[in-house]
Amino acid sequence: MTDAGVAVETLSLSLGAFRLDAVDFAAARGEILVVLGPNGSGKSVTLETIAGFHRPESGRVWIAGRDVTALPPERRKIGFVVQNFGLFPHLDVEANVALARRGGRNGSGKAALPLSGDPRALLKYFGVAHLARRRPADLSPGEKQRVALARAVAGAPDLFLFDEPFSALDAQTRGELRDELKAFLRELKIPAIFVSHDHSEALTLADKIVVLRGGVMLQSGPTAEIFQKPAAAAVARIVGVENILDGRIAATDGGIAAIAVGDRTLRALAPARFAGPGTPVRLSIRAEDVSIAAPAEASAPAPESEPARNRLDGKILGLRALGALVAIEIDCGLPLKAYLLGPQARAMKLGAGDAVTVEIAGDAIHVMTG
Amino acid sequence: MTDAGVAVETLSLSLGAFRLDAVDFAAARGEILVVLGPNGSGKSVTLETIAGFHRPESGRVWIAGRDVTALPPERRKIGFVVQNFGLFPHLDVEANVALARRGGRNGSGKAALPLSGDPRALLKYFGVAHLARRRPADLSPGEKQRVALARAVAGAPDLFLFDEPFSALDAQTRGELRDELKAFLRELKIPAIFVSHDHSEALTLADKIVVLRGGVMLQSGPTAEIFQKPAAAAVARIVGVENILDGRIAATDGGIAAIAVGDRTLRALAPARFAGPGTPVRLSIRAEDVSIAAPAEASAPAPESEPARNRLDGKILGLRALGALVAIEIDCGLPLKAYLLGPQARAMKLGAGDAVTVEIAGDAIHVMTG
Amino acid sequence: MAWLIAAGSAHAGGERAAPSRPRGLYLLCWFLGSLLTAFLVVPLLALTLSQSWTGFSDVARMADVRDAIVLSLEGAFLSATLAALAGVPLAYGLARTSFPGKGVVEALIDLPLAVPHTVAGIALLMVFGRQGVLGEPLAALVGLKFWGTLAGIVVAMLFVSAPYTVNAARIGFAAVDPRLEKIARTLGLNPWRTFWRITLPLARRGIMTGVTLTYARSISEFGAVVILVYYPMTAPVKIYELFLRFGLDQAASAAVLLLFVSLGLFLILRALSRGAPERENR
Amino acid sequence: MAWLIAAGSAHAGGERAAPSRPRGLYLLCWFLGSLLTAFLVVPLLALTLSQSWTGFSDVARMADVRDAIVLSLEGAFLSATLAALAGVPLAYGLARTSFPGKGVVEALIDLPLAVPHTVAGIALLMVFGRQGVLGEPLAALVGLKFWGTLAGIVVAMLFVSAPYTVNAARIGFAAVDPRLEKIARTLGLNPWRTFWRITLPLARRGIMTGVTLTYARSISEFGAVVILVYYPMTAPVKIYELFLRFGLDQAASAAVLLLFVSLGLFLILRALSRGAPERENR
Repeated sequence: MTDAGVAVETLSLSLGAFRLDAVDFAAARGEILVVLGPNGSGKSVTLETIAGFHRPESGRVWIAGRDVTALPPERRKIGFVVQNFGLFPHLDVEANVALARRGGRNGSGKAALPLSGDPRALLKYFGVAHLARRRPADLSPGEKQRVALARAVAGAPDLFLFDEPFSALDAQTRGELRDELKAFLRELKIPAIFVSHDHSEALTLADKIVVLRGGVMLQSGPTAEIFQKPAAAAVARIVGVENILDGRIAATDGGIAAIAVGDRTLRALAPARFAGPGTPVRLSIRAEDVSIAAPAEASAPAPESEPARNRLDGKILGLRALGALVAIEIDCGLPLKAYLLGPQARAMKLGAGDAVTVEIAGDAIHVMTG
Repeated sequence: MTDAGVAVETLSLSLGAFRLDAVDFAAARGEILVVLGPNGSGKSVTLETIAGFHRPESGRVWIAGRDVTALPPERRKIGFVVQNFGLFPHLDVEANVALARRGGRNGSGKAALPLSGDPRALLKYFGVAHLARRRPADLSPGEKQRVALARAVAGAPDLFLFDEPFSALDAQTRGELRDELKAFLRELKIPAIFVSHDHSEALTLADKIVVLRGGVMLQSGPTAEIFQKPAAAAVARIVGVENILDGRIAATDGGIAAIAVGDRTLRALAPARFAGPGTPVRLSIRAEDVSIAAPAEASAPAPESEPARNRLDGKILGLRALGALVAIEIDCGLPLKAYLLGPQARAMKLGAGDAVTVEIAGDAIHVMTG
Repeated sequence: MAWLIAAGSAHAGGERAAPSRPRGLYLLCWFLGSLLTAFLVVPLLALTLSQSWTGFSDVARMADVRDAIVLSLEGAFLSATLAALAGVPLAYGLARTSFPGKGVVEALIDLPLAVPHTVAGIALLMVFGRQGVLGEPLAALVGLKFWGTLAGIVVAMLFVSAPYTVNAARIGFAAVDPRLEKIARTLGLNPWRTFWRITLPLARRGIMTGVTLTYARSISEFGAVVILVYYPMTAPVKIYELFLRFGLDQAASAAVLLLFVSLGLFLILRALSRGAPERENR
Repeated sequence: MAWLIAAGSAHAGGERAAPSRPRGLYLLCWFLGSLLTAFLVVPLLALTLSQSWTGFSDVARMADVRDAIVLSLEGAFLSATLAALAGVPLAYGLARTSFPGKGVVEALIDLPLAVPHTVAGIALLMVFGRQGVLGEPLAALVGLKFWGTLAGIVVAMLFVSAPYTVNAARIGFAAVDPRLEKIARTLGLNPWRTFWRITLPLARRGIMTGVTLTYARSISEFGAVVILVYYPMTAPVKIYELFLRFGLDQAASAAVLLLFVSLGLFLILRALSRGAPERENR
């Protein structure tokens, strides 16, 4: 398997009524892989199996080219970070870091890192040397994260595991710590598996995403692919697609499929797998890809020459401010949700009840047969 | 004071080291007022004083035209909803609602409501009649919210108080429940005070906002005013303004002020209060108001005739996907953050290091003297 | 006790021991744990098994033994009731307020836990005895005597057992979210109704645990009772007397009878107080 | 106890009683609470104040009283140590694993709490006595005798007091976040080091509470000890003998001496086990 990365091969196990079924993925050195799924999807079980806390019924776990499936956690060389960062409350910051005294025997090719096993040096690297004598309870979330990383690095890990470390934090702190974590991980060049139920967290952090539900892997791939081309409606929902429509293929012509949704027809790139006319499909359209033309423009003739550009007339049902965005609900014969930036929406003077024309690029409509 | 609303008059009290200082606000019938502030700002203390759990040192509380300052909580006619909704775990749903048996003596002018004091009818109104025999522990967050509302309404309240009911929920559920709550409150026409530390929650829910920090009221007013014209940098930070710049007034000409920020000059609407040249000011600019012109356009001559439109040349430092948005860090001599919709950013093919021209409308720059 | 060790290892296998399972650590735990459990159970088992049915039923038919057991039950019942009536309010006050010297009050309440039983008896005799600080005036004024009466037995039992009710109920009250009480108030319930409808039911498990421990401690007390009130004899005193007068065998039959009564009620109360845990409202 | 009521009302004023403050409820709590606290403290106070310094120092100079107190301390120390050695691992096993019949094991461990003390003595006599199931072979094979020895005293003390250590330590272990143990494992600590460095320190308060309660229960035990081992006399037995032979006064002097020793150590242990609470890592 991958040399300096992590790989999980057809991992299966049962825990009470829960079953994890043939989970299979890999991440290379320096990559961040996010396991995304709702509660109860088996994200944490997967992580803890990689860490060695559950014995799989079948499958293998490779870390940095070693088959660790039979090893106990203490010999897997893992940095494990959990919710609230899991610092030991009875030890001060330095003692937390000093607990892992494996710094000496460095793993595969990490000699390039500016890190020795010395707790003081590690704390300095993470910018928290001044906190060495403090107790975890006295630290801010940001300081806790840095100490937790310093402690994990002190164990000379070949892999980082993150079990929703930010889930107890407010939105703003979460965003800040996420950026900081990403920067550190880029610098440390150690592969990381991060578990989350929050698709925006996955979008910001992940190089690769594995979507899990009910112990089953629904899809895995690069982040952009998962978000733009979800394999099934279940994935689209998990990655937060705002518009998921039921339709039926009316015709396919070259790479373009005409899809009947209610009494409207949308043109989209045909799905990769063959699907003849009549096949029921689902469409995934991101709200930011639904663009709103000012009502005045609606009278302009649609440039029908552009093969896969959809124009629909509709009426605004309502607007809602969402921070920098305005969410607009539109009835075009089919229900659509669109996003605009606040100033754009204000400039267009949109209001509930207004007639608008909506445009959706054909390649922004993703056709799912699942 | 207001007849069917709620009013707090110069409320002050000390609790240990904390002091709440002359808090003063009012909300009319059917209005939602959000008290926004960081942890420790006194939000919850304010709410609990209105509910009657702390005796103020000075000031009065009026609910529906009654001075309730001296009344115990049970005689104030308040519906109180807390984090996780605070259902009584030892009682089933119907018993939770039946506990408040004041439905008969309705308060001021709520006879129009389709609500009697009958628990069954209330549960039906909130769409949870089928859950009457269930225990709170078996309910979803959405069901809990509806039961909590039914229970609060059973007490025939003249005022709703919400103490961060959503803070333990994930982002998606939070958004859904927020919309639902707003719809119910609109229908019930009972004034509501909602405490939050989350400015996006405040933006979605509030008709009016009171910004609190360290027990002191920093600003109060209609939602749009608070978000667009924060009175001071502290408020701008609390309502999540992305760009807060230090500057100095160079000149004022009519309603337009020229403000020196570093070696650049920005033109903005002059502050309402007189501030002569040399006055140090702070600028608040929302990231969605920083619009990016494609690099090609940069060569076009700036229409200097437009008096308060700022154009700045700069370089992109980095881009970051944030759900539907892309956040763009730009160095224009001064650091700026801009938001674009994902498809817009992709269409412009922006990349780190690219030279761009940035435009900011003069009325999108808010000048703060505090 | 082989079954205990077996249960431990069956478990390790049953849950698909991970490579992580600290086998050695758990084995030591189960070994030492089984030893201790055996040490606590074997004497009770040996005592029970030593009795033939005839000897046992002979003793069960002795009026003085039966009277002693009934007296013990009465005393323990009254002691637990009094502890609940005064201890539960005290526990609520300690859980819901803070004041200077609260730590001292809590320490004072714990003191009887470490008072040797015969010392407790002598201290109580000083206060409630024939020439006691309270015993003398109370007898003279209202005719309430603590020598040779159930009242004395209850006093001795209550002294050694009340701390359990206060401590367990305090923990029970402390676990009740004060926000639930606040919500009840806004719904129109006054402080008393809030206490009865919300606080008390939610602290039920802690209170029941306390009452159970107080009952158990009361019915088992010997030293304080034997000094303060020799007659009428409670069951533990009766058994001691049988042991001194007739030796082990006769005492053992009565001991088994008392053991069954005492443990039976204890296990019922214990099951009630453990009940279905009130699930958290999350 | 007027100061207690005063403390309660001073508090109500000090915290600026809100219109919400359930005054009536708290007043009742403080009234009943003060009564109960007085009932627990007054006898100890009365006993202490009854002693003149001369009578007290006379008794303190009696070798047999001093020997009895030392023996009690030795016994309680050994009992608490044994309870910790076997009870802490058992508590860890109960807190960290689940298996069919776990509830039964927990009930078995609680049984001694409700066994009347003289019944416990008789049951222990059946096992550890001269003709006991274990007492006879152990004496014959390794010369370990439980009659007339410290070993017997420790056995009696341990039987009545071990459940406290198991229960308190179990609660202490249950409160330790298992994720902290998992993190320690990933940092390279094996199960044993994880237990010593992480689990045990974090469960320290629960364990110390258990040991304190076990010590207190051991030093105060009378009924089980007096039946299993009359000689050598522990302090509670000695006081009972003084009471029977010389009456209240002589017994009271010895009782005060034992009370001071017993409570002093208890309050120190109690303070240690309460210590600064390990703040939660949030």
